[in-house]
Amino acid sequence: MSLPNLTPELRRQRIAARVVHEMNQGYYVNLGIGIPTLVANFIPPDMEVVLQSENGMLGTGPYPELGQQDADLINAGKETITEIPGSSFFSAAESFAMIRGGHMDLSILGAMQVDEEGSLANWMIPGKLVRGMGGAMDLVAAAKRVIVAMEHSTKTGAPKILKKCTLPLTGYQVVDTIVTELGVIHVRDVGLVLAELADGVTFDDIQGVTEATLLASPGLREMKG
Amino acid sequence: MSLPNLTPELRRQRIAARVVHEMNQGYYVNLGIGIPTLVANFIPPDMEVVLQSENGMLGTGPYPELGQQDADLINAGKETITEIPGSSFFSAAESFAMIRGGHMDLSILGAMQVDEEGSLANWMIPGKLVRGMGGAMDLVAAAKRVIVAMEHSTKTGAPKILKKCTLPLTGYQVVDTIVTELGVIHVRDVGLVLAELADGVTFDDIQGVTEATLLASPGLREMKG
Amino acid sequence: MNKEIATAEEAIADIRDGASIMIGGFGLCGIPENLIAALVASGPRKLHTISNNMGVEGFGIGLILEAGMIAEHTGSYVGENKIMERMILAGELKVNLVPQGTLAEQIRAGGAGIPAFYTPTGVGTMVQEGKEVREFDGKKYLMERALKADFALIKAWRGDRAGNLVYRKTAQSFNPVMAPAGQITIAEVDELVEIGEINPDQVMTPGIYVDRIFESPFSERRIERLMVRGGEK
Amino acid sequence: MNKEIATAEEAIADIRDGASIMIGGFGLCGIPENLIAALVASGPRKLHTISNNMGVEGFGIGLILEAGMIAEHTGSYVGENKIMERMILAGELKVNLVPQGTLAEQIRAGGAGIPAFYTPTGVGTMVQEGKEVREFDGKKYLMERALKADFALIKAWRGDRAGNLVYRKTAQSFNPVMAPAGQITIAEVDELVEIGEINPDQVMTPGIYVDRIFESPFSERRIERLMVRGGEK
Repeated sequence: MSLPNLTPELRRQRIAARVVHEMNQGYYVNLGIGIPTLVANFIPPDMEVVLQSENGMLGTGPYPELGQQDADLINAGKETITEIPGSSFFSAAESFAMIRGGHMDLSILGAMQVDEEGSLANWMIPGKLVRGMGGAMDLVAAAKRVIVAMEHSTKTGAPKILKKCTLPLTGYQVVDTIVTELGVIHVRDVGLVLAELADGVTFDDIQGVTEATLLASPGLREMKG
Repeated sequence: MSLPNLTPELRRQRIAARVVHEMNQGYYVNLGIGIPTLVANFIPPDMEVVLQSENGMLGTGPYPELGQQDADLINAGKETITEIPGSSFFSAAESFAMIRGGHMDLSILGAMQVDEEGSLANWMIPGKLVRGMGGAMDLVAAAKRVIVAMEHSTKTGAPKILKKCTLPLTGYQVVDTIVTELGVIHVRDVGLVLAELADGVTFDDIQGVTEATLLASPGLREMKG
Repeated sequence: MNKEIATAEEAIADIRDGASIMIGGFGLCGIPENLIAALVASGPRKLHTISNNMGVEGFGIGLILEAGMIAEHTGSYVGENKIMERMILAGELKVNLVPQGTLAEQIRAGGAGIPAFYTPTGVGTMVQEGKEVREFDGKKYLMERALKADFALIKAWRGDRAGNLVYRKTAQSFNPVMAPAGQITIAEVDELVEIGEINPDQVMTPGIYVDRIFESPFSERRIERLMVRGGEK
Repeated sequence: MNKEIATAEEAIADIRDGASIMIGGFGLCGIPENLIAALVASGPRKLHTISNNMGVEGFGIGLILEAGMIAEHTGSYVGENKIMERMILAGELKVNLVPQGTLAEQIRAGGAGIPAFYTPTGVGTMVQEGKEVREFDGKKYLMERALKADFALIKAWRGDRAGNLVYRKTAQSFNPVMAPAGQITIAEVDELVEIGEINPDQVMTPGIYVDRIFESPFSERRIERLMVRGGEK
């Protein structure tokens, strides 16, 4: 089950569009690399959300017009960006003081694996891939709320929401909510609670591609987007 | 013995003038309140020494001309001062990161008592006076070199250089050198070594007003000024 | 993002008895005069204040002390406030005297998510009492805990409605250190400007740390020791 | 106070085999390009480098790695450098991977005289291995040690001959953090100005932290990912 009618790009867009509903006016938010970066495109113009970039900026703006790029102005994904009115720049120490000090309302990250306890893994596959944790471990350790935004299954169709992560962890018991193209899942003391299901997806569909046991929320409803 | 031919003001001037010889071109120096503050007046114009003020400034300048004072520009003694070319301002956290990080070449403080082990006391007299330690404890804990600049005896003629401080300490075994109007004393493993004697003062004179035992340096000479 | 609040009175209205309050500045320099005045007028009691100094008799943070509103104080210097010294000696005020660098670092740690750190400052002194002493590379250090507060009252030179702040000269001191350590941080500024008027490279306190901001109607900016060339005035 | 040195070559001439070296910047942004080039030309070996990233193949700090000069590296991200990833997987490079915030705080602590501190980052992960875990107020933290280096190579936008530095936009990153942590700190700047030309309120790294400074003859300022409205170029 992976909504075969959706291209990978549309899947990613759908996830990003859904994540925006977790934001509120006045939030300070850190967006990780990958799908989380797409979230910025879906923030409604009347919602003031300040985006932090862990390399030392609050108030990141959109990509520049061609020719307006500035090598001294990049985001944590090393992409050229712009400043907006109210932006500020600061050092790496200050940036992570801000993150670790619990000042971010929301941290949105991608993941290779998430598990029933809210642990996630996204920085290495032993013997195969070493990406480094970058700022991810700090972001999940201290944000007021941590959302994982990721495709529900791997490219080969294997589940990414597991009973227990098998890869080296980025954070232990830190995730609050998981948003995929198939649904929205909250990590609770009782386990993983399915709160929303994408249009056309049944509980059995999503459980079928999820290794961890899902509990249907009494208020289970259709996924916002 | 307290050089009765000197007024207290001249005594203080003499101490300050002597301390300057402990400075070198390019030094970053913190001057405490009291006699240390006077030291700035004796720095020769061709010697570049940058003075730090613990409230958040490097490169403190002289007192302003009357009418040029700025309430936002004071030193650690709450006195109006000026900036000079090359000055910089920073927060209290940065100021003490600088001090505690061992970046100051020299810290010069006044003291109520100093002892044989190089401990000093300058912030309270139990039941009688509570000044607070302010930045003094940080300054003595981490400067590359700590000099106590003080009058040799109390106003009532009691010794201030003791076998063991009786007042609550500002720092334990932290002082390198003691400069008074009578002489210059280095704190060494063997004890207090008298390196210089003021003109007209004998070893017995200075030992007579010093509770701690002084050892005459083999190179004992007349005090510079 | 508009954090502007109309008056100092409104800004401090929810400070209640027993609150912990950090107050910025050094001596009388860089203190939030209007917030102090409003707090004294509002009159919450049993406060725990955290500030480097306690001002002087009749001005600055000293006004809060004189109004009998303080149950406990954490700071590094008593020096210029004779009333405070008298109260300490008489045992009428619970005071935690802390080295200034330790105080600054404790507050910085509080805002930065660091619960504790080690410092060489105070080893072998009264400050060591009750604290863990630990050796690193053969040298002794004390473990010190972070400090946070319910409110941080700070003063800046310029600020915008998003809470971005710029300080001026030595009026900086503890203000940027305390901004991140207050559960609610209130800034009074000499000049409140539009968002975008402050160069992003010159922001000293990013707006994320500031919850309420207003332009000071008035600052006396009293000078504690007017020294001029030729001596004290 | 004149800390000016004529060339990058002269500035790094005393970096010998086995030295520990911090290098500022983030990705290819804010890196000391001329110092890196001079270091590669000079060719000391068995270096311990400390930097957030390792640049990319053929540019930035990666050039030092490719020249076979690094014995050990401490950093937080491998991502864009495939050569480094291959060397790590093959066990050819000793790498200490550290969370970015921990790395920044360790370096800040190194310059600030803090030998160790506690952080919530990495609890329950591989990062915890071999470290003290301690509870404060019911929450677990790891103890992390400070980092210092023999040399810190940094890049600023403007600087004066006294070593005062100003950074520009996100080219700030690790540069001001590393300046105080180097036994010898060397700054390359786009523009070297006279003492007094930098507003004292706008100094980001006070000169006390800088030992040598020179004006970059050239900076390529390569962009790693040119994103523009409408997509990647």
